[in-house]
Formats: sequence, C-alpha cells, structure tokens
Amino acid sequence: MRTKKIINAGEDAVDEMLDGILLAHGDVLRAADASPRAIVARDGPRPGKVGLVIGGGSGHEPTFVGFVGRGLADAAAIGNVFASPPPDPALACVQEVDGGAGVLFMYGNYAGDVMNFDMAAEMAAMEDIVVRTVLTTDDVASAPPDAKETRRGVAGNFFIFKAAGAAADEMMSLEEVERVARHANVRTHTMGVALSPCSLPQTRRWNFDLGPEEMEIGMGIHGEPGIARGPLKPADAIVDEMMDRIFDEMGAARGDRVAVLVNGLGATPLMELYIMNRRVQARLVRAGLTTHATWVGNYCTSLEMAGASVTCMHLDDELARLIDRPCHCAMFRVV
Amino acid sequence: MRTKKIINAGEDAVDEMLDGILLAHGDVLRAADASPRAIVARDGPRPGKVGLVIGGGSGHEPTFVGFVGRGLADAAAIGNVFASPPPDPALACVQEVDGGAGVLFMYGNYAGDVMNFDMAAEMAAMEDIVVRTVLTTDDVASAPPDAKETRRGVAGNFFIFKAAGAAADEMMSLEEVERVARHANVRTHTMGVALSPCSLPQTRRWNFDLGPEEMEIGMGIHGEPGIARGPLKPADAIVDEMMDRIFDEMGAARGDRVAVLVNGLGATPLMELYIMNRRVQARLVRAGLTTHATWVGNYCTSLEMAGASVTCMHLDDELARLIDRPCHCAMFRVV
Amino acid sequence: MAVTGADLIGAFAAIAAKMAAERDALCALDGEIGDGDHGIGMALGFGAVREALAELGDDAAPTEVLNTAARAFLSAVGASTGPLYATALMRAGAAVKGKDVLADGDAAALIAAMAEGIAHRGKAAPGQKTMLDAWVPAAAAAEAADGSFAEVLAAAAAAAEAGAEATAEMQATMGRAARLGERSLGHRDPGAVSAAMLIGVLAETLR
Amino acid sequence: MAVTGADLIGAFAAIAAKMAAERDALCALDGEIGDGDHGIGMALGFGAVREALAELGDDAAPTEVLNTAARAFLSAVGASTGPLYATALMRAGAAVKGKDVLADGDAAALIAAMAEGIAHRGKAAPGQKTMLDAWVPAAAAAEAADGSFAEVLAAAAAAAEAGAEATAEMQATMGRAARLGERSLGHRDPGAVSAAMLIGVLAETLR
Ligand SMILES: Nc1ncnc2c1ncn2[C@@H]1O[C@H](COP(=O)(O)OP(=O)(O)O)[C@@H](O)[C@H]1O
Ligand SMILES: Nc1ncnc2c1ncn2[C@@H]1O[C@H](COP(=O)(O)OP(=O)(O)O)[C@@H](O)[C@H]1O
Ligand SMILES: [Mg+2]
Ligand SMILES: [Mg+2]
Ligand SMILES: [Mg+2]
Ligand SMILES: [Mg+2]
Repeated sequence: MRTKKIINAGEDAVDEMLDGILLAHGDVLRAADASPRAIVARDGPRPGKVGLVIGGGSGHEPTFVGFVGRGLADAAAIGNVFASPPPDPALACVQEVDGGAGVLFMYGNYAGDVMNFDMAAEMAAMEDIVVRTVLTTDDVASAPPDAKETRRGVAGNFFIFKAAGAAADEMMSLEEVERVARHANVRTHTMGVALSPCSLPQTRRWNFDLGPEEMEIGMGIHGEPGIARGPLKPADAIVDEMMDRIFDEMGAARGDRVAVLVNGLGATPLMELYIMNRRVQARLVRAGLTTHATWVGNYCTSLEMAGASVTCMHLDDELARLIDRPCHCAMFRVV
Repeated sequence: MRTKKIINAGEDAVDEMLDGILLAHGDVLRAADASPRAIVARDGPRPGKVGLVIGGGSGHEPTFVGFVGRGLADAAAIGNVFASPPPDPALACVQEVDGGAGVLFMYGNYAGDVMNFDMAAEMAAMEDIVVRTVLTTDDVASAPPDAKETRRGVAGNFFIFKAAGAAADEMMSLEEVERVARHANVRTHTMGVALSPCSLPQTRRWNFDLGPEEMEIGMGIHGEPGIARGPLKPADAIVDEMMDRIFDEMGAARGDRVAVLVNGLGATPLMELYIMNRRVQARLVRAGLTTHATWVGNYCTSLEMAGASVTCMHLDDELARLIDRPCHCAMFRVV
Repeated sequence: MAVTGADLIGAFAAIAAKMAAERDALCALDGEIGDGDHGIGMALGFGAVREALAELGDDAAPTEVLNTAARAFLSAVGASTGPLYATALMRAGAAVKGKDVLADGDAAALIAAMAEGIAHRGKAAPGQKTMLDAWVPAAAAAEAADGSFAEVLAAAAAAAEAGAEATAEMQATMGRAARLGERSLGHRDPGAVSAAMLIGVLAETLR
Repeated sequence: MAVTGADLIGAFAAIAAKMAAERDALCALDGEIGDGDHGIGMALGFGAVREALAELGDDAAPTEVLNTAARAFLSAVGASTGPLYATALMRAGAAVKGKDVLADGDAAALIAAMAEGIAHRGKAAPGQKTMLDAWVPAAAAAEAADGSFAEVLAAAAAAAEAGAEATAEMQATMGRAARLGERSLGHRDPGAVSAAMLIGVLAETLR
C-alpha cells in the first residue's frame, strides 16, 4: 500500500517541484545556468555584498528555496528529498552570488551536508572565492548541552538565516556576517514533536512507525528518532515540555526580548499551531520575557509529517534590528 | 481510537485558536468588544469606506480570519468548526466596520451561513445600517452549469474577497463594490481533489472514509462528497481533469489573463502543490492564456485533510488592478 | 395534565442529555452526506439551552422558557440548525404566549409552530430530505391525535420517527446533501433523525 | 585472472541491479535509526554510475572507469554516501592508475583504497557504527587473503558481511544515528549493510 501523494514519478518530484516554483516565482528566483538545482535570487547578489548560500535536502519547503530573495539568502543548493545536495549545485550557487566580498555557506548540521558543502568550498577556493561556513544547531532535543555543537539544525534556520541575510544586506563584511550568523545560531533554540511519520516520494512508504496514540518528542525533521516517545498529550502540556527545555537552554533574563516561530511540520493545521502559540505566549509572559515578533505557520516541514516545533530566538538590539529588516523572498516577506 | 491533534479540550479549540491568533497578530487584528468571535482589522474600517465583512465556519484557516486587514476584509465572523457563525458576531462585525457607506457581507454559499448572515443583516437593518450580500459559488464540482448559483464557495474566496476588498479600499460605493464582488465571483472557478478525510476537534473521528488508493474529485472543503471517487492518479492527470473543467467554465479567449491559486487543503506538502502548478501553467500556456499572478500554498484548508484545489480567476483590467492592489492582513500580504 | 415552564425546562434538560449521548452517531450520519458535524451542533445547542434555562426560576412562563431556549441555541450553534431551531422555538413561544401552564390542546400547537418556524426559516418543503420530513409529519399526527398532552406527543414522535426513516429513500434537493444527487439515496437525513429523537424525548418527559 | 575496465563496468552494472532490488529494504533499515533514504541514494547513485559507464568504451582503463563512477555517483546522490563513495572510488582509481588490467594483487589494494577514502572523507573510526565497520574488516581480510582476485574479494565480502552484522551491537557515535544513543542498539547500520552487499556483488562478478 503506497502512501498517497499528488506527484508523477517519485524520481522526478524534486525537479518538477523546482519547475513549478520557478513558474510561480520567476520574478524573484531563477536557476543558475550551471545547475538546475542551484536557485538564485534575481535581485539579491550584488558587488561588494557577502553572498549567502543556504541549502540542504528537499522536503522541508519553504525551507530552503523559499527563503531565497533580496534581504535573505542569495541562493540555495537543492538536494534530493532528505539528502544533501552534491557539491556541484553548491559551487554553482557560489559562482552566481560571489560579489567579491566572499560567500557564507549556512545549512543544518548533518554529516552529509557538511561533506558535500565542504567539497564545494574546496572547489570554490580553487577559484579564489573565499567561502566560510556556519552550521545551524538549534535543535535542543538532538544532543545534551555539553555537546551543543553536534546538534541538528531544524526550524530555527529561519531566524538564523534571516539574521545573517539581513547582515549581508546591510553590507557587513564576511567576518561580520559570519559573527552574526554564529551569534544568531547560539541564541536560537528549537524543540519539536512529531505525531505521524512522513514518506519519501520514491518509496511511498511511511518512514517510521508511531502508535495511534503516540507522539515523539524531539523527532528530527527527517524523521530521525527523538528523545522520547509517549502518549499524545494536550497542547498545553506539549508546549510546556518544549518551553521548559527552551528556557533552560536560553538562559534569558526577565525583560529580555525573544522572537517566536511556531512551525508546522506539514500536516498540522494552523488551528493547532495557533492553539500552541497561545500557550507559548503565556509561558513567555510568565517568564517575564517580551515577544518582539511571532511567526506561525509551515516554515520548515518534513513532507507530510504531522507535528510542530517551537523556536525562540533570544534577541539583542542587533538581532532585533536584523530580524525586522525587510526581505523579499519567494515564500517569505518582511515589509 | 481518536485522531491525533495538538489541542486541549475540543470544545475550546476555536476560542483558543483565536487567542493565539490575536497574540501573534495583535498589530493587525483585534476582537470586537461585543463578541470575541468578531475579529476586526485595526487599520481597515474608516469613514466613507464600504465595510467588507466575511466569515464562516472555522477549520479553513487562513480563510477567513487570515484575510482580515487593510485592503482586504474589515472583519470576519468566526463560527465553530465547519459551522456558520450565529448572527451575533456577524452583527458585531457590521457595527465595528460601518463607516456610513454600507456594509457588504461575503461568504461561501452554504445554507447555514445564508440563514445566519441574513438574520444578522436583518438586525443591522433595524439599526439603519445597509447590508448587502454576495455569496461565493466558485466550486465547479458542486453543481452543473445550469445551476451555478447553487454552487459552494471554496478556495476561490481568496480571489473574490481580494477583489472586493481592494474595491472597497479604493473607496468605491456599496453598489460598485457589490458589482465587483459579483463579477469576481462569476469569473472565478475552483476544482478540488481530496486524498484523505479530516476530523473535527470535538469528535476526533475521521469524518468520512476514503480507500487507501482512492481520491475524491470535487470533494467540498467540509468533506462533503464530491463528483466521483476513483483510484489516485498521477499529478498531471489530476491537474488535467481539473483544468479541463475549469477551461470549460471559464470560456476564456486566447490572450486573456488569469490569476492562479494552487491551494493545499491542510496536509499536502508544498512539494506536491508546486508539482501541480507546473502542470497548471503548462495547460494555461497551451490554452494561450497568460498567467498574471500565481499563489501556491495553504489558503483555504479543511483541517488536516490531504488534497488540493486549483482556482483560476479570469481577469479583466479592473480585476487585475484589484488583485494587484496592496493589502496587509494577518496571514496574507500583497506589497 | 398541565405542563408548566418548569416541566419544559426539565424536558430541555432531557433533550440535552439525549443529544450528548447521540452526538457521535449523529455526526457519523452527517459524515455520510454532509460535513460530519450535526451531532456537535445539536449537543452544543441543547447543552447551552439547558444552561441558560438553569438561570430561569421554576416559575418561568412557557413562553419565556421557549424564547430563552431559542436565543441560547442560536448563539451557541450558528450552523444550519441554529437559525432553524431558534426560529422554531420562537414560534413555539409565540404560540403559547400569555399562558402560565399548557393544556392538552397546546401540544399540537407547539409542534405545529415548531414545524412552521423551520419551514419559514429554511424555505424547504417536505420531501427534500431535511428535518422538515420529521417535523411536518409530526405536526400532522399531533393535529390528528386529539388526546392528552402525552398522547398527542406520542403520536407526533411516532410520525417523526417514521418520517426520519423515510428520508433514506429521498434524494436531497436542499442543504449540503443536495449537491450529492443520487448519492444521497440510502442515507437517512441527520437533521430528521435528530428531530425524531427530540420529539421522542418530549413525548417521554412531558407526560 | 585479469580484470579489465570492461569487467569493472559489468561489476558496477551488477551493483546497480542489486541496489535497485534492495532499495526499499535499505530504506527500511535507515528508517529505524536514520532518515529512511539510504536505499534511494544507493540505487540512484549506482544507477547513475551504470549510465555514465555505458558511455565509456569497452577499452576504458580501470582508473577511468573508477573516476567516472565517482563523479557520476557524487552528482546524482549528494547525501552522506555521495562524498563517501565518490572519495572511495577516486582513491580506488588512483590506486590502480596506469594499469590496463588488474592482477590478483590489485584486489586488496582496491578494497583498501576504498576503505581509506571513506575514512578520510567521513573522519569516522571503526566501531562508530558506520559503513566503515564493513569496509575496514573487508580491507583487512583482503590484505590477509593472498589468493586470486576472486578469492581475495570473497574473503573481503565475508568479512564485510560479518562486520555489517556486528554493527547491530554497536552504539552509534557518528552520523544521524549518533543522536540516538542507546536507542541505536539492536539495529544494523544501513550503510554497513549496503557496503557488504556491494562487496558481495564485486566478489560474485569479478571472478
Ligand atoms: N433549508 C433547510 N430547511 C430545513 N432543514 C435544513 C435545511 N438545511 C439544512 N437542514 C437540516 O440541517 C441538517 C444539517 O444540520 P447541521 O449538520 O447541524 O448543519 P450544517 O449543514 O450547517 O453542517 C440537515 O440534515 C437538514 O436536516
Ligand atoms: N562520517 C561517516 N563516515 C562513514 N560513514 C558514514 C558517515 N556518516 C554516515 N555514514 C554512513 O552513511 C549511512 C547513511 O547514508 P544515507 O542514508 O545515504 O545518508 P544520510 O544520512 O545523509 O541520509 C550510514 O548508515 C553510515 O553507514
Ligand atoms: Mg538523507
Ligand atoms: Mg457544518
Ligand atoms: Mg453538518
Ligand atoms: Mg539516510
């Protein structure tokens, strides 16, 4: 029994998706000549600006391709579903966005992505383009605090990319954009919960089992097992579990500001995300924190997985300014 | 076995969702004093402007509440899940948005909505506020062409409300806004397909059965049975079936312009919607039509139903201008 | 026998209990030809009616009880049933206006007023596969019954029950199910089924 | 015996067929402790290798075959396996550079080069529950085997098989599964399992 999808051949899904994206958003996006899997902002890269290249596997839309556009990422390298892109499209991205000020790679901390993007960076170095790399590691569920640097990057990408993209848009130097990106990453924490599996277009099988009354706390955005599996709880209890962990990690003081993302994994209705947001905001108020901005919706998905994550970015003046800075992407705008 | 949802008590889902929405979008939205189920644009209603009030059952988010904001709807009356709001919140909306130029009710053509909004309109008349009504009937699957006026309103609401909202924002008279709304409705056609059922928060049971390899063409956005049930087809075949019907209805001539919405019903990933869009655009090109604008995403959902719809609005100069006009809603913007 | 406002309050409480118990079954019926929420509306609506009536004194007049019920039902529910039952209850209230207690002859008047209210608000006719197909036969049977309050209601309940069963053979031409055409055949109309339950509870409690 | 470039092309075609056949089984293994796509990458990658090699003439030198395979695998796959197998194949190509045919002694060199390439690119060590736990024992067995090309590969295949089985008892400390801690116990590493399949096909075809 195959899972139900509105696709043609599973092998063609990513390329056909990109066709559909370029047809819908041709005003903002184009494919690089050198690679159809390198999607570039029409109005992003410019001389003297640090180029920001993001990327990773497909299946997380609008992450990554949807965050390409002026003020955010200059290009995205697109992999197969849940698979890092090979070096070629990443290198094509670098070539397209290099404005002479260097290029920053940003992507989630996964072994495959690291190997492929590193190879691309080596190839870029041979063309005398300086490429630096910042990995996102916002998923607090994926490793204990003493091994933070091994954590996965998940929905918090959204804030971390946004901050770095705004820094580059402000024409900061490569060193400065890299500093901002690392700072944003350290200040961003995400915790997720999955209620159902997802399925790859090529296999059309559920990629893991979850009992009819179960949820998994901390599941990764590719269905990687999380921290713990247990009975499905009410929304407030789920959010409390998330917020307790996030507060622990964040170490914010009363009066501090945060930006919030309540993210759906693909099959969870906005109704549920807003019900979660109600509790998130209640917990922030109780902790004496101020919500500077809130986004609710599907920002980093896992195909048709049901579930959600909460991300808090602990702001300072610089991060608040960068998060507020306008951007114009195919699937995300700040005005 | 209950369906999985991230909610608290099912009975509280709508009110808790609204709390979460107001917490996230308090800059754009507020609740009316007279009714917590009447959500009003902070920066919408103004003296001399026709007030646009939309509404209907919950569970379709971002429809209706997400389309409240300057340049689109001035207020939305919010019902229980899949249930028309009672007259009270609709009347509260009228009172909040009346700027002396009259109020237009717009909502999908469902018996419940008609009865409740009509009662509200009668109550408004007793307060000497003129209320006119335009029902949306874009779902081509819901009745044959000789009974167009009995059709349901579905995702095409998006375009029809947008056009009317822009007309009101241009300070057209009530007669003119009503004319635009009717014209937009006549020019807008939607065809949908469902791949899975959805479940109400109060029952947590699937509200219909669909076989593991089946899809239903023309299913309504509350799970009302559609035209035909059959084996799941490839994306291109599904889109072809939709576009054939839409072309028949639209009667557009080569060279004409359309606006396109590829809409997800809740659990269908963006990947699938963009794969559909690829074919939609290919069919439009083949028909000699020009795509003026395309939106892809979850605009009118049915809780966690899997499936999608395609809407085409057949533009003329006036509709193109109105669709392009900026608006600033909680969950939708044109800039 | 004489039916007081307090008796009506008791009857509404019993209706609320019945609808709560049948909620999921009514939703399942509505799932076959509609949007699967009919039981929710009925349970929610009569739950709200029960709560609103609990605020009234035991000496409330029948009209006050019925009008209060109408308002409570409408605000809680919306949907199709909100305006239909609110109008029905308003009409029922009007039909017994000024009476402190209801006499045997009022039973048929109550049911007839309810049926008229529903017909007025919904603009449906019998045979279109709606709740009217329970209410109209009920009103006719009540009119013809000519006995005690309880006997009249029992006749109405039996007719409503039969009317609801008969909707399975009807093709819907009104409401959500109308778009189904022939596919609506073989399924009972949920609104007619809940109407028969409602009248059945009235017959059991107002005796 | 002497192994030609054409023999290698044939071996890669057999690997492609094997990975296509085992695709869903490898995905299922990866679903237990990873992201469920390992079979897709292996099938896609060796499918692309087979296609790229079909463009080469039958007289292609072993190094050219291995380098072409490396590039084809990498561009088609990405993921973790892309760089790992691309590097392995590049190293293998370098190890037999300049040779028109491979002799018995080259079998161990090939397997050792593959293992080194994977270790270099992935920075893992044996015992971390990765494909290295198949490749490193395979290289050691090949080194020790000292017989015909086919005998060396058979020894390597047996060791890889045992190595892959042994990963079930390992706790992952590298790759996606590392975040699982003890929950990775009891599951074989998908990359080690596919490595054993790959070496097994080599042993069957290059004889
Ligand atoms: N115009 C009408 N007149 C009488 N009854 C109607 C009418 N429209 C709908 N109904 C009744 O309402 C029932 C559905 O109620 P419900 O499910 O609560 O509302 P909705 O259709 O809004 O979801 C139908 O089964 C039918 O009996
Ligand atoms: N650093 C590494 N060194 C060696 N092998 C590795 C390393 N990281 C991952 N692997 C292997 O890759 C396999 C997973 O491959 P695959 O599923 O195709 O990639 P991904 O993890 O990107 O989804 C693991 O089972 C493991 O054997
Ligand atoms: Mg992967
Ligand atoms: Mg309903
Ligand atoms: Mg219903
Ligand atoms: Mg994998």
